[in-house]
Order: sequence, then structure tokens, then C-alpha cells
Amino acid sequence: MTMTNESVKQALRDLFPDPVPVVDEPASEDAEEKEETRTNGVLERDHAAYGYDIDVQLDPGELLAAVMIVDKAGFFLESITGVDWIKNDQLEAVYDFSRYDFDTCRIVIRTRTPRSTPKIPTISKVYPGAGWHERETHDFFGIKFDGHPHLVPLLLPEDADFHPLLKDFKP
Amino acid sequence: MSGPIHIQPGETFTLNVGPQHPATHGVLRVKMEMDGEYIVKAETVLGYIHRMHELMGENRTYPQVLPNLSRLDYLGALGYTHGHVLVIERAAGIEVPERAEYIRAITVELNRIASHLFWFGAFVMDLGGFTPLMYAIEDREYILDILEAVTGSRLTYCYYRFGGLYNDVDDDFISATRAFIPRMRKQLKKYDALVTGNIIFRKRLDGIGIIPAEMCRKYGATGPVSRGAGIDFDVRKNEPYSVYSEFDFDTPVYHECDSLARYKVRMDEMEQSLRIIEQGLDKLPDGPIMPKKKPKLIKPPKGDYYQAVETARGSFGIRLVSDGSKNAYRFKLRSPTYSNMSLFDEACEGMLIMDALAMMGSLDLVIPEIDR
Amino acid sequence: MSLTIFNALVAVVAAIAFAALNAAYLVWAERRGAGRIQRRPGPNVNGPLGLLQPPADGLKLMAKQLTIPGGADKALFVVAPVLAMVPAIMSFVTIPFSDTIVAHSMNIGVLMLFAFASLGGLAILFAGWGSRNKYGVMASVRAVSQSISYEIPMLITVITIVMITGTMNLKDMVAAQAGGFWNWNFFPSFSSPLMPISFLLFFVCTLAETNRAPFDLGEAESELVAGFHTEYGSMGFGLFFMGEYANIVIGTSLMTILFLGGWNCPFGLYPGVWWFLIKVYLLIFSFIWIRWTFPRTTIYGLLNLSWKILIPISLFNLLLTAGLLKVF
Amino acid sequence: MGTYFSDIIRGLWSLLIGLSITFKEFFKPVVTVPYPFKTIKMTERYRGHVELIENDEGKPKCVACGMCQRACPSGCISLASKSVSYEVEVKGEMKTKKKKVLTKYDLDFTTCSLCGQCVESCNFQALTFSKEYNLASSRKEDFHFDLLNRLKERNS
Repeated sequence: MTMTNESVKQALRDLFPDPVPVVDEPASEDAEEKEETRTNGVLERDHAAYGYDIDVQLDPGELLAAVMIVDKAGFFLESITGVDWIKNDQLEAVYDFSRYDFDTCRIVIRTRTPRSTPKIPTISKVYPGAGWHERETHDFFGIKFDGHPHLVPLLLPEDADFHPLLKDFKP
Repeated sequence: MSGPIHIQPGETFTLNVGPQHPATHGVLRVKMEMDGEYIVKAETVLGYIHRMHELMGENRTYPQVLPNLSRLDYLGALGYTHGHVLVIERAAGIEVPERAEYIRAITVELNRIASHLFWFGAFVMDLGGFTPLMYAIEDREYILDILEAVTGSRLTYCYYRFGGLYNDVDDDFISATRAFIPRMRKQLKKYDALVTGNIIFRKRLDGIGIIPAEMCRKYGATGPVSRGAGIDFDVRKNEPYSVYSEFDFDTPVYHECDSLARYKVRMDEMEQSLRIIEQGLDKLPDGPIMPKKKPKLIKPPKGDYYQAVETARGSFGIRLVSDGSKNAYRFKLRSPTYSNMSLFDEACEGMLIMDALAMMGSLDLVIPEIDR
Repeated sequence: MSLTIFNALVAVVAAIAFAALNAAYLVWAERRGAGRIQRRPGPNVNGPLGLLQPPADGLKLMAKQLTIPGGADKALFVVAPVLAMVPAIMSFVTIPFSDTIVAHSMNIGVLMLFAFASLGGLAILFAGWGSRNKYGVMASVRAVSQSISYEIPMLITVITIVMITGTMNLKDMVAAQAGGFWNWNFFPSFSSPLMPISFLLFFVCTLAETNRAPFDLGEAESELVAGFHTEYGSMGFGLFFMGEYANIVIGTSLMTILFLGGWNCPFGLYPGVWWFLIKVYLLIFSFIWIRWTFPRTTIYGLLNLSWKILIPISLFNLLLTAGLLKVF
Repeated sequence: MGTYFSDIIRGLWSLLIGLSITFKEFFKPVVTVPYPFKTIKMTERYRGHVELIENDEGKPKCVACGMCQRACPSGCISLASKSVSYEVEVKGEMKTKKKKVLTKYDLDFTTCSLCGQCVESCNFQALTFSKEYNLASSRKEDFHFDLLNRLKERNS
């Protein structure tokens, strides 16, 4: 990992007041429990096994700070999506960032929000391209992106009031 | 609805470009706020051909999703299926025989040329020249014939399997592909003379439709769009997957940021793809095309996996969240044109409609791939 | 008296028939030519070589209903296609095909042709405005600015020719070019050294005046759907289509008369209508050839071409010729 | 001023090059196939809709295991079978055995995506791709293929 990416990682770590010890690469078996109860923090992942390098989980409140760090380091926004963890009664928003140069480094930022009141601040002020991705995530999961200028259905019909990728969605 | 339109000076009007419009090449709609021929504001409306492939990916077993990926992008289908099999192989830890990877690379590059050829024709047609499309289709037919003889279909291929390929290539494929390379080089020269050098064509693209590098980064544009803005980014080079690290090829980069730069990137990419095919055919090893040990039922261990590949349109990514069952828990498709198109709204402000539509053509849109 | 009326009727009918036949079969020629250029056969199913395709197309168009969009200006909407076709046919009256084959030779033939040609722009304006379609309005505005800016260099070039030949009668103009091809206006002489450039200029202007590619901004199908005839179906569209081809025939005939010696043989042998037709159809072929080779220009590129290149050159040519005519 | 004229000349020259290319193409032979009058033979591996394969007796090889039905992503295959008892000579003795016999094999071609998962999943090599490609109809029912019937028609 090059200098830039090290500094990004350090900056992201500094976001967490109580630095959590870096968890070792979780084995695939006991990852099951860990995934459910994972604490916020920065994880380093094996690119060959997972396809990304840095895995950050944080509270929605810290999202903007983290995204600004990533933006300052010159990352581009790959995509935004959601995952419905219905067993934990949580919705997860996943932000993918990557670099244009040869210091290949993919950063994944995750944040979780309760299923009943899914609310996450928008990052479209930092990355205007997030506008569409957030609208899409709102379409599919119903996550409200606070401060989004135009949060209307993009891929679903204008009058859609359903969120098809929720695990309890019945067509 | 009575009487003709009355437009006061300085008043803007709304123009619906699409969903049925010749320039959008599909069911894309752009709501344009127009001041005469100038665009004041544009808003892209998507979803006319949305099919929810991501939900299908969750409902079906892993092998059943295979045909879906080729329906994303009907012009460069193999690139997308390549990404799909790669992410499942990464997740489930399946080893791929070398021969299979080489054949994958060769066929993906052939498909990339076919896709770029069709884009070339359609782009010149956007500018009003119809004949290059026919020439491009003629060459593309040649590729489709080669691919049809191997894969069994012409457009929506379902050729790659988890761990390898559906069936092996034969000598006919190799000889036909070898014959294709010099022919394509000759044709590229012809296109250069017929289109690239043409004064009318250059006047319409040179310095028009500027998409600067910073805008690319903010919107996540990849592929020829970002390479036309001077960004040296190609997943095949930056994050080598499959056997691309074995090949010697260049990433064409132009710094002009205009429509002509994006055009040139794609035309140069065809040449680079030819080089990859050439090397691939030379290096093609013997051996099996499917691994000896392959799990009967594919059940990737629990986890979150990501794989990016360079398709004809840019960086295509798949995020697979597996819960260890035979279906995916989450199957996110990051389509390149989605990000490339999202910057159109901002980039086209203040442009003439005909320049804006030329710029839209230079983004190489495939609507089913945006809408998924 | 009755004989003159009869003669006039025959002439008009012949002109209409010639215009209609040409329009119909130029569509066929265009499609066949495009096909050959694009390595495909073109229409070849109906009749030998697809020669029955134009009547079939005509029948199909006539069998369709002419829909008038709600809120359209009905009068303008209906008048426009007629206005596109009628001046085109009328122009044939004054074109001399040979020494004897001319419906009505008049002393101000050139003037009349251009008067009718200007009406074509009006038809497009009516069509675009009357059909209450935003694309149509944009297209008609484009087409009108285009026809205005291209009539100027075209007329200036014609004035040069009029100065050289000293007449506005088309028949006399051809007579002035009799003899070998070196006598044609196309070839430079001491008094008019820039004539080939003039011809090129006139050729470009004719392309633009007839709304042909690469100057077909009025119907720019990739931006404006179909431009001014977006809302037209049935024979309304058919008339626009035929009017376009009739205009092409007029434009090329004019080029033949003004620059290429009309019905004169290049070597002074057997002058007659055949030479005229050969020249016209060769020019038409070049129109088709150009259309299927080039992409479309932009509207500002088109206006720049006219105001910054064509008009200065044609003006310069006019002045030069005027001066040289005085000298020689 | 110099660039003004050189631009015009260079522009004209580029146009002439374009014209010369299309002019050459004008005299080259046609490359298209006049489709309804002439057709191309489909390649060996062409993937049309599926078709049952017969055994030596002209009966379908299919044992009605239902693997293809389960493998199909769009659920367009439906089959039915019945148990038939038959007598077999084993070591000089006649024994009664039971086997499944295919009675119905319907393919709903309207939803089929021609992916070939059914052919791949078949463990008895009882399915193949047909080479038919010009399937067209204005009625939906025409695309509900009864493959068993098609097999019979092919044999008769």
C-alpha cells in the first residue's frame, strides 16, 4: 500500500475516538458471527480474496467526514448501494470508492441505520455523482438520504411506493 | 391544446428528448429546458427498461443468473458475464484453468471490438452520416460469426461458466480470428480516412462536449469517457484480473476532454484489443477448459466480495454479498454507463442541442445497461 | 388562341409528369445508390431491380390517413406540403431541356426560378410552425435562416454568369456556351478566371437550398426527429419528399444550364436533350454520393460557411469578373 | 489569412478522400444475404430452442427426472410422467420392473431465454438445441411447444 493510501487509512482511523484494534482477517467460518456484531472501525482486507482493500464501518453521523477524507485523497465514487440485514433489523448503505491512478486501492464505507427509520446524510454535496446512486438506493431500499436535493424515484416508476430489494418485499 | 405555440422572447420551453427519440438509441428520456436551441437545464429520466436484475440475482441460484448478465449490455455482453464468473470464482474459490482464461480474454476482446464498432457506426449516425454504420456492421458481423460458431449465440452470449467455459474453441475459431486481425487493421485505416479526417466530422467534435477530469472523478466516470479526459485508468491495467497482466498493450489516453478525444480513445482501443487477441492466440495454452474439481452446487462462503472488470463501456463492478446459501444475499451491479450518463445533466448545460446529442453519443450509451 | 391554350396545357402536364416521375424514381435511385455505397442491394423485390418500389410506396402513402395534430394551425399545416411541391413543378415550365423542348421560354427565366425557389423556404416555415411541434418549430427556424444565407452567394454567382452571358434568358445562356466544352462557363477564361470555384460554390449552395445532406438541418433526424415534417404522415409527407427531389432536379438543371453548357455536347457533336439529361443525372448522382458519405454539419458551421467563406468568395469573384469584363 | 485558405483547402481535400472511399465501395460486390430467398445454414453450436433426443427405438431418451425443470431460470419447462411397469428378462427369469415414461414435455418459448441450462443439466443427454431460428407468429399459443409431439412428427 502506498503512502497516499496509508495516510487515507490513518485519517479514517482517526475518525474513531477509541481506536479499535485492527481485527485480523476473519476466517470465513467465524465471520458469520462477526458480521452480525461487527463494531465500527477500519479493517484491512485482502484484495485477492475480497476485491477491496479497506473496509470501514461507521455511524451515519461520521459518514460525511469519512467521505471528505476520501474525496481529498482523490478517490472517485464507484457506486452506492444498500444491503438489507433483516435479522438485525438494520439497513446497510455501502459506498465504494476507487482510484484512477496505479495505487490501486478500493475503499468500502459501510454505515447502518435502523430499518424502521432509515436515514443517512447525503454525500451528493461532496460527490455530485452520488445523486443518482442515492436515488437508486432510495428506490430499492427506502433509505432516506438527508439533504438530497431531488430524492424522487429514478429507476422505478414515479409513483412507486415499494422497495423491491427489501427482504420482506412481496411483489 | 388550442392555437399554435406562443413563445415569448427570453422564455424557456421544455423539450422531451425521448423516450422515443432517434438519438437516444433506446428508451432514455432527457427533459431539457430549452432557450431556443440552447439547453438551460437538463434532467435525465431513467427506468423505462428497468428489469431489476439485482432482485433476480437474489432469487435465482448462481448458475441461473448466468444468462441475466448478458442481457445487461447487448453489445458487449461477454465483458459483463466475465465479471460475473470472476466474482463467483473469487468468492467460491474456484480455480480456473489457464486455457479457459485465455479464451475468455480473446473472446472478451473480440466482443469489445464488436461493441466499439457498433458504437462507431451509431455515433457517426448520430452526426448524420449513415454509411459508416453499414461498414462497421459488416465488420461486426464477421466477429459475430466467429463468436456464434463458438458460443452458439450472436448477441446475448451465455458462454462462461463458473470455473471455465461452456465449450472449447476449435481450429476454425483460431484461423478465423487470425484472418480477422489484418482485415480489421485495414478497415480501421479506412474508417480513419472516411470519418476521422473528415472536416465536417472534426468540426462537430473538436473542442465540443467538454468533460473535464475533475467532473469524471466526482461522477465516477470510467472507461473511454475518463480516458478521453486524460485519466490513465483501465481496470485491465490498474487492477489486472484474469490473464491481462500477461499481455502487452497500451491504454490510449487523450487529454482534450472533448467528444473527439473520446472518439479517438475508442478507435485506438480497437487496435489495442487486436494486439491482445494476437498475443492471446500466440500464447493460447493447451489443457482443459473446466477445472477438475468443481463443486456441484456453488455456495460461496459468507462474505462480501467485489470484482471490477473493464468492459467496452468502462469499469463494471459486481458486489456479491453471500450468506452461504445457493442464492446471493445481495447482488449489486455497478454499471459503467450509469455513472457516465449521470454527468450528462451537468455537462450539457448551456450547449446547443445538436452538440449535446453528439456528446451523448460519445458517451456510448446502452440503455438496458443503465437501467438494469 | 385555342392552340396556345392547348400547347400550354400540354406543356404544364408534361412538366408535372416529368417532375413527378423524376421525384418518384429519384427516390428509387437514391435508395439503390445508397445501397450500393453501403454494400447492400437496396430495394430489389418489387419488380425488376425494384423498379415498382416507387409506385408501391406512393400507393401506401396515399392509402394512409392524414392526421392533423390537435392544436395545429390547420390552414398552414395543409398548405405547407402543397407549397413545397407546386413551386417546384412550376419551375420546370421555364427550364429549357433542349433547343426546342421548353414549355415557356422567357426573358427573366433565371429570376423566376429563384423566385419560386424562395417559396420552398416558406413551405418549411409553414410546416414547422403549423404542426405545433417543438421540434418542427426549431427545424423551420433553422431551415429559414439556412435558405436566406445560402440564397445570397447563390444569387451573386448567378449575377456573375448573367454579366458574362449578358442575358437572363436560360435558353440564350446555353446558346452562349455552344461549341466545345472550353466554351462552357465552368471553364475559366480570361474574363472569368475563378469560374470552377464559382461552380463549386454554386454546387454547395444548391445542396443547402435543397436541404440535402450534409446540410439537411431542417430534418436532422438525429436531433430533431424528422424536423419540420415530424407530424406529417400520408401524402403530406409524400409531397414534401417529392418536392425535395423535384427541387434537386431543378437545382441540377440550373447548374447544367449555367455552368455546363446545357444541351451542348462537350465536343460539339449531336447537341440535344440527351446531353442535358446525362449532365443532370450525373450531378444528381453526385448529390446522392455526397449524402451517403458525409455527416451533417452543425447549424453554426453551416452559417459560418455561408457568411465567412461563400459570400466573400462570391463577392470577390463578382468584382473580379466585372473588372475583367471591362478590360477584355 | 493564410490559415483561412489552408483550412478551406485541407477541408476540401478531406472531403474528397471521403468521396473516393465511398466511390470505391460503390463498385464492390454486395455483402448482404437476400434473406427470405436465401438463408444461411446455422452453425453446429447454434442454440435454438431445446428439442428432445430419441433413442434407437424412436422413443425419447428422457427419463423424466426433472433436472432441466429445476435448472431453468425462467421456469419455462413443464413435464409430466407416469410409471409404467414392464417385463425384463434377468438371468432367464422374467421380472416386472417399473420406470417413468415421459407423457408431456412442454416448453414455453415465450419466456425461454435460450441460455442452455437445461441441456447442460441433463445427465442423460436427452436434450439438444434445435437449429430453428425463424420462429415468428402473431399468436402467443404458437410458442407453447409440445416437444413430445414434435419428436413424433419428426419421426413420422
